[in-house]
Amino acid sequence: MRARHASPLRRRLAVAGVLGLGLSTTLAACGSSDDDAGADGGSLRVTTLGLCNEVVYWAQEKGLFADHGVDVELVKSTGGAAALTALQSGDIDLAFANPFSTMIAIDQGLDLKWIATAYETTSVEADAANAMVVAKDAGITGAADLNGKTIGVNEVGGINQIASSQWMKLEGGDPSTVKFVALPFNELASAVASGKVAAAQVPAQNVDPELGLVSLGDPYVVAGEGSNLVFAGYVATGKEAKEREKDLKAFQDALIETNEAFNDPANDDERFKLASAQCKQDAAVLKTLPENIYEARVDTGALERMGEILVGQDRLDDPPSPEDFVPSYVTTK
Amino acid sequence: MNVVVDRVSKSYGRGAEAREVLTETSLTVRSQEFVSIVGPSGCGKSTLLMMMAGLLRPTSGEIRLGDEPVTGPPAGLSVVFQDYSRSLFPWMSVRRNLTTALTASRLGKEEQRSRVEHALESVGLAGKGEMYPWQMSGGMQQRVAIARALVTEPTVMLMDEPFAAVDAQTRADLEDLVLRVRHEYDVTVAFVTHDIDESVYMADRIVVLAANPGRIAADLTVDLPRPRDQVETKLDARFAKLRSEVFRLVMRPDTPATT
Amino acid sequence: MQTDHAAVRGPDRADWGGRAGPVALGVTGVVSLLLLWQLLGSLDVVPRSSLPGPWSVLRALPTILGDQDFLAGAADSAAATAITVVVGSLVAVAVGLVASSFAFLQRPTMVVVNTFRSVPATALIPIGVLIFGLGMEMKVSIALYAVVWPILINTIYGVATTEPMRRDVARSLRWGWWRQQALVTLPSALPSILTGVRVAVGIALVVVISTELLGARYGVGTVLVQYTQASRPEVVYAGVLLLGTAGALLFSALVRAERRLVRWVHHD
Amino acid sequence: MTSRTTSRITGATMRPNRAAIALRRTASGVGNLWLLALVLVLWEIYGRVSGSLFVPPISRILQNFGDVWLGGPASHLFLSDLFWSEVTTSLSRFARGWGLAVVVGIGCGVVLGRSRVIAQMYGPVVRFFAAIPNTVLLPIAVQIFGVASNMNVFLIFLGSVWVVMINTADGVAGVDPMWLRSARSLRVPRWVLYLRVIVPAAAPQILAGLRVSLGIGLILMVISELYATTEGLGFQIVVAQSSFRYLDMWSAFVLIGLIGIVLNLAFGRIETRLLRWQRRSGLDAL
Repeated sequence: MRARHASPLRRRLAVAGVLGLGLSTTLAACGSSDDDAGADGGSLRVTTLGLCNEVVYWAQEKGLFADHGVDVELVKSTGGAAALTALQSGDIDLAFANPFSTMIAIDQGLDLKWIATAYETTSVEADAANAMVVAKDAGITGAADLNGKTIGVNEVGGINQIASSQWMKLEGGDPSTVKFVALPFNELASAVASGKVAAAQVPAQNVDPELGLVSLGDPYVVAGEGSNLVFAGYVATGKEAKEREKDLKAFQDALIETNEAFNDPANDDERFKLASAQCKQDAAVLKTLPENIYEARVDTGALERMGEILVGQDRLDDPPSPEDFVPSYVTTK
Repeated sequence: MNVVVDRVSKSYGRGAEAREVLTETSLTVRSQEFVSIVGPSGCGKSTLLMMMAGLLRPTSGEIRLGDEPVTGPPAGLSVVFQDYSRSLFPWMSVRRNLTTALTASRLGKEEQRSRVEHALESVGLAGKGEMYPWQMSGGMQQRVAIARALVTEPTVMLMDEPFAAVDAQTRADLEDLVLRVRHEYDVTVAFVTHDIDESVYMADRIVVLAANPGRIAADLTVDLPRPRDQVETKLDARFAKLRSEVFRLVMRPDTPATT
Repeated sequence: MQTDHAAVRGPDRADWGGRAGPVALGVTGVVSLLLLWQLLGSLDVVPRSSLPGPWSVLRALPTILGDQDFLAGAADSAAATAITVVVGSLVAVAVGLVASSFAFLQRPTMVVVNTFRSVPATALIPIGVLIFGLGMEMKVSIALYAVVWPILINTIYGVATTEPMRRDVARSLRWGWWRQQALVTLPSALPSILTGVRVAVGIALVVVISTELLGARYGVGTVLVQYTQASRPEVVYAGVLLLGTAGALLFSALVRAERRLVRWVHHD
Repeated sequence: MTSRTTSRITGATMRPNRAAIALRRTASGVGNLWLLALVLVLWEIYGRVSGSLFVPPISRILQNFGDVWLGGPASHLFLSDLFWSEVTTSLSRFARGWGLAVVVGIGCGVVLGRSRVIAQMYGPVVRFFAAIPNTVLLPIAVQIFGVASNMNVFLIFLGSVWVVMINTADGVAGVDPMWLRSARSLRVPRWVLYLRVIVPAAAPQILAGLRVSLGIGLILMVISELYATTEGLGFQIVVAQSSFRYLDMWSAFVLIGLIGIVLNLAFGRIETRLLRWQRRSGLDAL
């Protein structure tokens, strides 16, 4: 155990020692080469989900982060919860996550700050990017018909389950009678089609009439009650948010600039080509997919409303106030 | 029932690498007879016995039990192997070991039970049926092996160096035990051993094999009186003479007889 | 008789799978399985979207083999597995030797081992991510947790079955602890330890890939998750096919290496 | 080593007072716990000193464990309703999946171990499947079995069957040929040969495989409940994770650990009983 690294490593060694009977000695061998970039300067390590439409790829590719004076390193992660968890280890600096999970984590005692938004959901059904799908011939026409049934979502307790519950509640169903079951995104539609689950919350492009599926509507449109909701964004620990104000601000500014480019149809071809390389999907297919709203500025009002939703579902006692978890230097709407 | 070994050869391997262990050997073990088979190591005596048991196929020639050619383990014939720790089934109780030998015989439960009890009694293990082999000494285990061979009431019993792994005292006890049960069960015995005293003491006839390749070197009749006795028999002058004759045949088969 | 035994006994252990043997038979086995797979698809037991047919999967092999991310990921996963096995073996064997050579440590160690090994390593992934983040460290530490126990148990087992007479010989030669470990205990326990290591290689591979499926930053699993998200199951299964084949080859290689290393055991 | 001699004596000659034996066993059992206690104390100290939210001291975990999993009425053995609903669900899935794996694994393993041709045909295939992480088969399982217990049972089965099969095949191929020869000379019927000779003779290795597969089965019991299910221990862990309740998560680990210990102990008892014919020195405790 000869490693004389910065404190996080030593902390890890101690934990490992407790966990696994001298496992600790080993960590000196496989020790960390990449994690001590730490607090002051260095590159900003940001997680991505490898989704097709993540704006950070464009910003990175076009050098927008560099233009704003921040060095960004993109790190893949397989889920938002994993990313929030990884923040705690100091292995990454910014987690790509959703506001519901972030607020619940804050409620459990994690010190997290919302640095930038990535997407918002629409309030107009015509632009819906999400859908609650059911089988056409199942005789389900509204939320009330789903009482007592099983609904598929991509993650238990995740943003989609919370939005779906809210949708049911507002549409006259009773979400407490529903069982939510987690299935990988790409399995959800076929699970509905084959009757494994009664309904599922899926991206709108998965509403495939050939499979005999119909949409009951976008839960986010309903849950937003006439306004946009924040769908995903970038989260840092409180400590980082304080110590790296300049970098984080620059990160958000770069995203804001990226979104201007994204919202310009002239860039579509280039942007889909880039996305296709990122997410291993066909560019032609990508063009046809409905998209969420690109927005990097933080809508504190929406965050407040989302906190209320969580309280209404008994997931929180007190919603965190946006003043507390959105740092003052962050650009808001 | 006679066991007839008719011009049997056995070789291992094929083609250029073939090695002949036994060549053109003929031998008849007559009904009720006790035949010892001795010879130097590598003379194929165990191979011969395994072929008589139907566990090995001769390369050429034929083995018959009565009039029936032996192609697999025949009914009415049982084998006592050298290494009891590897031939008894240690996961079965003594009783289970014996009843397993009876599964092929389709006897009623009651008949099986009395056969097992009888066999155990004959080898001096009455009441030990619930023990496991690993709880017993080597001598006791070999008794179990003998009981297992007897329980099927065979007409022929083949024994392959059965006492090689036990101490001298136990060995003497077991030798007398075999001589006794042989009469009790009216069984024909072929007995492979590398112990010359033992071969003489036990047998009515001794077949001496020579090695490279294995073949019959001599066939001697033992004219010692029965019942035999560990002390008396071995003091007999005829015992000493036979013993040295066999010794000479085994150790120096090419020198002529001294007398 | 003696020679006969050797002929029957010699090659047995693990022989049923260890030898490449007549390749034709192996191919027949694989082909019969492919036919079953095709049949499963044609009978519509499983929809194509979840289990594509064998042909489309085989056709997807070039795609995945040509994917730089996959190759880099494979290197990363292999490195994590290798580090895990090497480090895990060293630690577990050392701990095992110490724990089993002092009577007062033997049973208490087994209590600890049995307590901790009951907690499935993959369930600890979130804890691993909390402490170590998403990188190599996390993968290796989780896999180490899974791998240490079997090697440790096999080491202790191997030491416990050391022929006591050999130890008496060492004692009568007045050898010190180190020499006794190196010349008597370790060689006696080696067959058992190697079995443990072989088991560990398999576990390490599976756990490393599981960490990638459930969180880690790079690796084969991460790439498979991406293809899953892109709804390209045939590519995913092509990847799985490669993984399984690699695992099977690794297993065979280990069996062979093991047999070579402990050849002396059969002559005991 | 001592246990060998005692069992030998008890079996053969005398039967000492059972209560005395039980007492001595308990005493030595407690005596063997000190290292575990030491590890837990170190954990406690670490948890307190670091004040980490993610690695709480063991005392707080145990307290939470009591709150979540215990506290039921005496008629429920003081276990909470949550315990009875979740643990029985998970364990019944485990029992079905693992039980099936044992039967199929031993059956196929015996065939592989006895037939060289079949072994050469399917040996590579078996090793292929043994090397695949089962989590990737989850989508297929969901498509076949739906969002129901059978899906979990299937995954547990698929995860644990290969080890059983490989070990059985190894064990059967390595059965001492003297036993087989002995059985042949007794002219035992085929079923006796397999059920009473080959399988028991290979039992040490089969049981070793079962022990490993028990661990794998437990892992899959948890992993298979991370997705596509609405109840069970794994599901509870997912819920705790997604709502960042680390204490709940840790106490679920404690529960899984305890289940593992109990199952391993029970298995150990059965194993010693089945293998008492095999004289191994000093291994009873392992």
